[in-house]
Amino acid sequence: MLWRLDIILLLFLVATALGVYVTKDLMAASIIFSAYSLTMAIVWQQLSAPDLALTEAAVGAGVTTVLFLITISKTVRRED
Amino acid sequence: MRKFLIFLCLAICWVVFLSAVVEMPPFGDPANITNRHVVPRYLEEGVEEGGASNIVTGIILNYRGYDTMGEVTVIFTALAGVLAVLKREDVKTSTTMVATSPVGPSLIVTTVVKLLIPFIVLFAVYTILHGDVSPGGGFQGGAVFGASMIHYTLIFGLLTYMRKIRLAVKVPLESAAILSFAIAGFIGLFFGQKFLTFLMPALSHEAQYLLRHAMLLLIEVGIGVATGIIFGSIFASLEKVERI
Amino acid sequence: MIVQKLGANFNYVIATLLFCIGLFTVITKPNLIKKFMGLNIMEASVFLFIVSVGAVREGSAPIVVKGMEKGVQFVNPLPQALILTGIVVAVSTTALALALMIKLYEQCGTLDADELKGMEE
Amino acid sequence: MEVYDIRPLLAPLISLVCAVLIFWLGDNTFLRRLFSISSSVLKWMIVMSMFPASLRGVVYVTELLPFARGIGFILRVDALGMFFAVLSSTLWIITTVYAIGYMEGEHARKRFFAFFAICVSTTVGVAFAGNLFTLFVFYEMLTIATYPLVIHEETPDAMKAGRKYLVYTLTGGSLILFATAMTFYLAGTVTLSENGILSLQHGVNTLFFLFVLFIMGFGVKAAIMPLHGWLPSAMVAPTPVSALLHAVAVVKAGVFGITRIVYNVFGFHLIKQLVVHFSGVAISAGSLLALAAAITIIGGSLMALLQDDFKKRLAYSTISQLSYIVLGVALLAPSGAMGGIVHLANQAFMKITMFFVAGAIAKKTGKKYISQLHGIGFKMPITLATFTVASLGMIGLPPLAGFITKWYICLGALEAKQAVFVAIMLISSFLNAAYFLPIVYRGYFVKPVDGDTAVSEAHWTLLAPCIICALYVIALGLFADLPFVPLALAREAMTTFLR
Amino acid sequence: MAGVSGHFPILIVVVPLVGAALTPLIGHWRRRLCMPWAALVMLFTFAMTAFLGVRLSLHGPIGYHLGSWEPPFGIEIYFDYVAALTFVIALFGFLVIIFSKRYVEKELEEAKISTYYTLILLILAGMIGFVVTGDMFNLFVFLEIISLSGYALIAIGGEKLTAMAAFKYLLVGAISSLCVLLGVAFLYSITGTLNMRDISHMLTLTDATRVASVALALFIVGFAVKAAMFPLHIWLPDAHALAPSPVSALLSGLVVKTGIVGMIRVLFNVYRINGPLNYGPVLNIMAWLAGITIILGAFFAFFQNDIKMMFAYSTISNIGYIVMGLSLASYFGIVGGLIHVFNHALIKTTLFLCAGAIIYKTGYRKLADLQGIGKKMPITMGAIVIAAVSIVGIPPTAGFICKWFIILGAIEAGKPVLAGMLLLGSLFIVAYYVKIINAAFFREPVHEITEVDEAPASMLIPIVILAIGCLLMGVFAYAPLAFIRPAVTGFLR
Repeated sequence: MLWRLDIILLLFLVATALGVYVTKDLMAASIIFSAYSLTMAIVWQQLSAPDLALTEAAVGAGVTTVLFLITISKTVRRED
Repeated sequence: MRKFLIFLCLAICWVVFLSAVVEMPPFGDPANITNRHVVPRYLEEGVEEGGASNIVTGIILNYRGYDTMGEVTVIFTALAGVLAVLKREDVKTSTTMVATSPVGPSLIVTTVVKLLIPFIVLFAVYTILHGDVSPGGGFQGGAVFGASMIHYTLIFGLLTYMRKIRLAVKVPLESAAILSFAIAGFIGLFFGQKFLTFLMPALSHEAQYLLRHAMLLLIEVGIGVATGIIFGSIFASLEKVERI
Repeated sequence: MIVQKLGANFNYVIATLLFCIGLFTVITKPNLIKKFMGLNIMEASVFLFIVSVGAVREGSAPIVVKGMEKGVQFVNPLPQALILTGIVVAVSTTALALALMIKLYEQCGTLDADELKGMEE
Repeated sequence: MEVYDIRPLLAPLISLVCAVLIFWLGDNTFLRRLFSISSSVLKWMIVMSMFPASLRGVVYVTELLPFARGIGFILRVDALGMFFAVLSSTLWIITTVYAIGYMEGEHARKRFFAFFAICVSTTVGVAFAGNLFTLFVFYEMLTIATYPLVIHEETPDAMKAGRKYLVYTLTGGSLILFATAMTFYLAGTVTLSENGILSLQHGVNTLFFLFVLFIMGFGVKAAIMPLHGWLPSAMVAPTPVSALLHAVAVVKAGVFGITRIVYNVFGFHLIKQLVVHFSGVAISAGSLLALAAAITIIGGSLMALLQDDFKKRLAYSTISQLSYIVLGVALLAPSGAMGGIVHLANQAFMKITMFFVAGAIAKKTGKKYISQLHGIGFKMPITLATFTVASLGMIGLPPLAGFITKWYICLGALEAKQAVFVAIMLISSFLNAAYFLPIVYRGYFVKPVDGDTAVSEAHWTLLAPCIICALYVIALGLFADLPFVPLALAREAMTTFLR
Repeated sequence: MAGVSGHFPILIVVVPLVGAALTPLIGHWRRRLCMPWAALVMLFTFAMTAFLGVRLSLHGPIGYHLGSWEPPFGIEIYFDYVAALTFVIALFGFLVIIFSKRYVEKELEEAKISTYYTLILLILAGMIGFVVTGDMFNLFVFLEIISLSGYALIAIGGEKLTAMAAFKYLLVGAISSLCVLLGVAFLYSITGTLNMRDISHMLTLTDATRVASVALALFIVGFAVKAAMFPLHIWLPDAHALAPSPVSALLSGLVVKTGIVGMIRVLFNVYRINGPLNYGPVLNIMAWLAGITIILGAFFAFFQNDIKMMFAYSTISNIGYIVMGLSLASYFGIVGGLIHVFNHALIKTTLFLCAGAIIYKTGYRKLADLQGIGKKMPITMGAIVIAAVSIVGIPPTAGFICKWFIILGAIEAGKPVLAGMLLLGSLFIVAYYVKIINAAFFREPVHEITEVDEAPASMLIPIVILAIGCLLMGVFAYAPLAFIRPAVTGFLR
């Protein structure tokens, strides 16, 4: 049953990755990227890797996103 | 057109990858070579040899401690790199976006953050100290600790952050991870063992385990503190605005 | 047959697909920040790949709890240890890249690769 | 008989040390002259000290620094090497004296004399090289050391000539390197041996390819047509450079290399068997080389006829004369080879006299074109007399040096049953006369334009070398059969190679 | 294995690492002490590597098991003949640090000085760690240390285009690192281990050759980017030309070599040449690409008028030499490639340091502005001439030996056309070095560089040492061969 959930999560990963690609607003893209990271964390939790899930949630979704946001706020917000 | 060509190339790449994926050992099979060759030792002896119930922590700190030493060096390098590119914030010349923005942070936000931060730090300390028995460890805790500092800086501004954590404290703490690893490693040399050895046969049974526990703790705390401070410093460097 | 195999190794399929999507983003997007998001997607996909290598069906997290009976099937802890390092490397790279971007923006006033190329000449 | 000795190393080293000293202290004119002359004399003495033993068949060897299997730095003085070394070290003394006079008041003299010394050092190195590898090392060093001399004037013309020179010679050098590597791969060694190191078992086609590579490589410096393009343009260099390097050291290194390849790498017997069939036509390596040489002899002479620039005419004459040597070697007959080798020396003395004369005239009167030389014999009678001696030698008049060469080469052609080359030699003699004698005629028998016939010779440092070299030209012809002359050494070399 | 000397294999990595970690502290305390400190650390490291080199030549490779765990379980440091390169890294690192002193004082802001030395020590430590490690994942970690500090060092000067160059390098470099990591993942999935020698053993047991091939391709691509092989070289010219000169020297001389060492490790230590995988096609492709790299690099270099840009393109073509030698997979070819790893490091470090000295003194870097500089700075330009003659491959200098061996290797491998490409490339190389030498010595100055004189002693000493090295390495070519020959014999066993 759980493995079925995994497939949905994996497909969601692809969807968020494509979302990052198509979004023109960088602020929005970085939030979508954050969602990607969080989904990744859940996938890893599903794969019995709690250490990684914790790290990815803190670093991937947290710190990285904040760094992206601060950069965007200091530079440009629109892609084109 | 160019896009399409790249798309085609990458599609071919993916197909090549898939051709390898087809041949790879089936996903999740306990009989895979990855689960038979090296790992059984970690799983069977890990708690005893590695010194942590969380076998991942055991591997990180003990079996492959050298990798982790490289890892803390990488993040130290990242900090040095950021400082090389942007310089460190300075009380005299730097200010923050918060200070320059027309609307200050609202009372609600500042109050909530003030209340929240002690708990975040507490959680970070917990994560660092309990890395050997539960998920977490120096790096995870450090990241949380760093996040708390980032949070704080974001709301209260760089100047407050700089006033709270001074340069004379920050600089040594940033190097703490590498240094704690080096110290733990040299303890091994001192007892005539290889670098980063945690069990010293020269000592009595209890002393051995006690020493190992102390060394692991030293490293965990070192990593945690350094990671947190480094994240804070990187963020501060990125965020600072040169005052004109 | 092949489809069945791919289905069994679905994690790898997705990981490599994400790798390619990330690479596509890096190559085709002109905006440097976007390029770097693509790179982060790539990084995460490689991590997913490695964690999947270590996964074991119905395996439990590699934490030994007192009173646990012998013979429990753990997942492979080694890839997890590696990825922990990998994540740190990824965030370090990101931090440095963003610092460079800020510097670049201060100097050139744009983060568009095409415009920057024009400035170079 | 091989004898281990340090002298083969000492000889090239001396002028290298001299070069370093000049770089270091050469701003002082006196010291510069002192170093140049003393080292040239010292080097000559070292080389000559090995001469008698070499005549008896003794081979001195210095071996150092082997750095890989079968490859090392070996200096080995056999008769042929001795021949070339004696030649270049003797001429160096004369040229140094001449250069001191000629370069008076020129710029960058420190650089000039330092690189001059390096050139001679490497030439002696080429002469003494005991294996292809060492040969190549010195050969390339020679190329590089000559470059600053060629572009000494630093004018756009000189720079262009220098570029051309480098392109030609370094390309040639690359081919040699490739061929050397191939030789090493085939034979497992690159040490020159008296009867060659390759054998037919490597396959005729491969060997032929290798032969062509080598010839093309060395042919650049030997100025075999169509690889001669650099030589006339390199004449922009100061005259002593043209004289020593482009009539003696550099070009002779190429010719010397070809001789080495034919006799010491392939070996006399192998070359004779080296015949490939190309779409039904049998081409032998020897005849191919001889053909190229014949074309160059005639072509060079014809080109020389067209030149008005004195030095350019001499340059094309050099191109033609060099191929005498190549032809002699390529005939694969004992007398022919001997004639060729002797011509190494004969041509050197004759041509260097001519260059000295050209330089002296240019320095004294500023005249560089043959059409300006009306009545030069009235002003500079001795100078022109030496030139006359040299040109008569070139034409091959009997008691002079050139005759000896032509005699032996014709003999060789007959021995090899290729009488056509006798005809070539005769035609070439005729052409020689056609482009040298007008100069002599114009100098002696046409009154100068300005009517000024007062004698005013060049400075003695310029004149004395001319006279000495002219005397040599006569002596080499008159006393050709005595011991201690080039012919004896050439004979010694040939007897070992053809054994 | 008695006493401290038994621990040298790890100490050569840890000492510079700890040195780097302490540099900011020292810089915080007394800024002026950073440079002596860094020099001291490298000198110490250098002494240890020299000791290890001697041990290696006497007793053969040295293994060191970190944490006392035997190899497949823990990380192993394996100081083999290739690892003798650490000696070069430490020595050149030391020289570059000495050279940096005046350069940094003039070019960098006060606040960045300690950061500069920290990064230099980190990059050196990273390279040493990279070269000696015997573990695939550890290789990746050290690769990242090298790369990150490299990116930062390029941009440390803060001129307008440096950030752009650094970012370009970072983007390409990060992708290449990921390729390497993915390769490690593929390999791990079929071998279950990370230790190189163990992987090599396990590869003979597995039948998943397609996975192994894809992993090999990933490794090659990853390391080819680091080594700047055509067509993955785009990042190099800007990065190497715009970095501060001592950094360019390190990057061009040593850092690109990490890509080469990575290839050596993967090709010869992991996928053994006579292992189960027939990677002839891969090697063939690499050899031809290397040939193109040689010619194109030289060709583009000719059209530059910035001396550092020229040297940067020259690096590309020389990397072609090395890769060609390695991918010929014949005895002489690999010997030639390995010697060139060393000799090119020597030559290119010299060239970039000289360029640094000239830029330091005159402020000009365009060839047209530097006419007649040879008369003003004879020692520096003399060193450039020696290095140029050497890199062109004129005997008896260092560069010639490599050319000789690689050509020999090409003939041995039955691919003489490649040797022809190499020779053609080397002729192009001559063309642009002649351009430099002509401008420096045989033309009159155009600018008022009349009051320029020789560079300060702290710059000249490293330059002179390296230039003399260029000459000596040609004459005493057998010295590096003492390490290279057993290495190659080991590869081909």
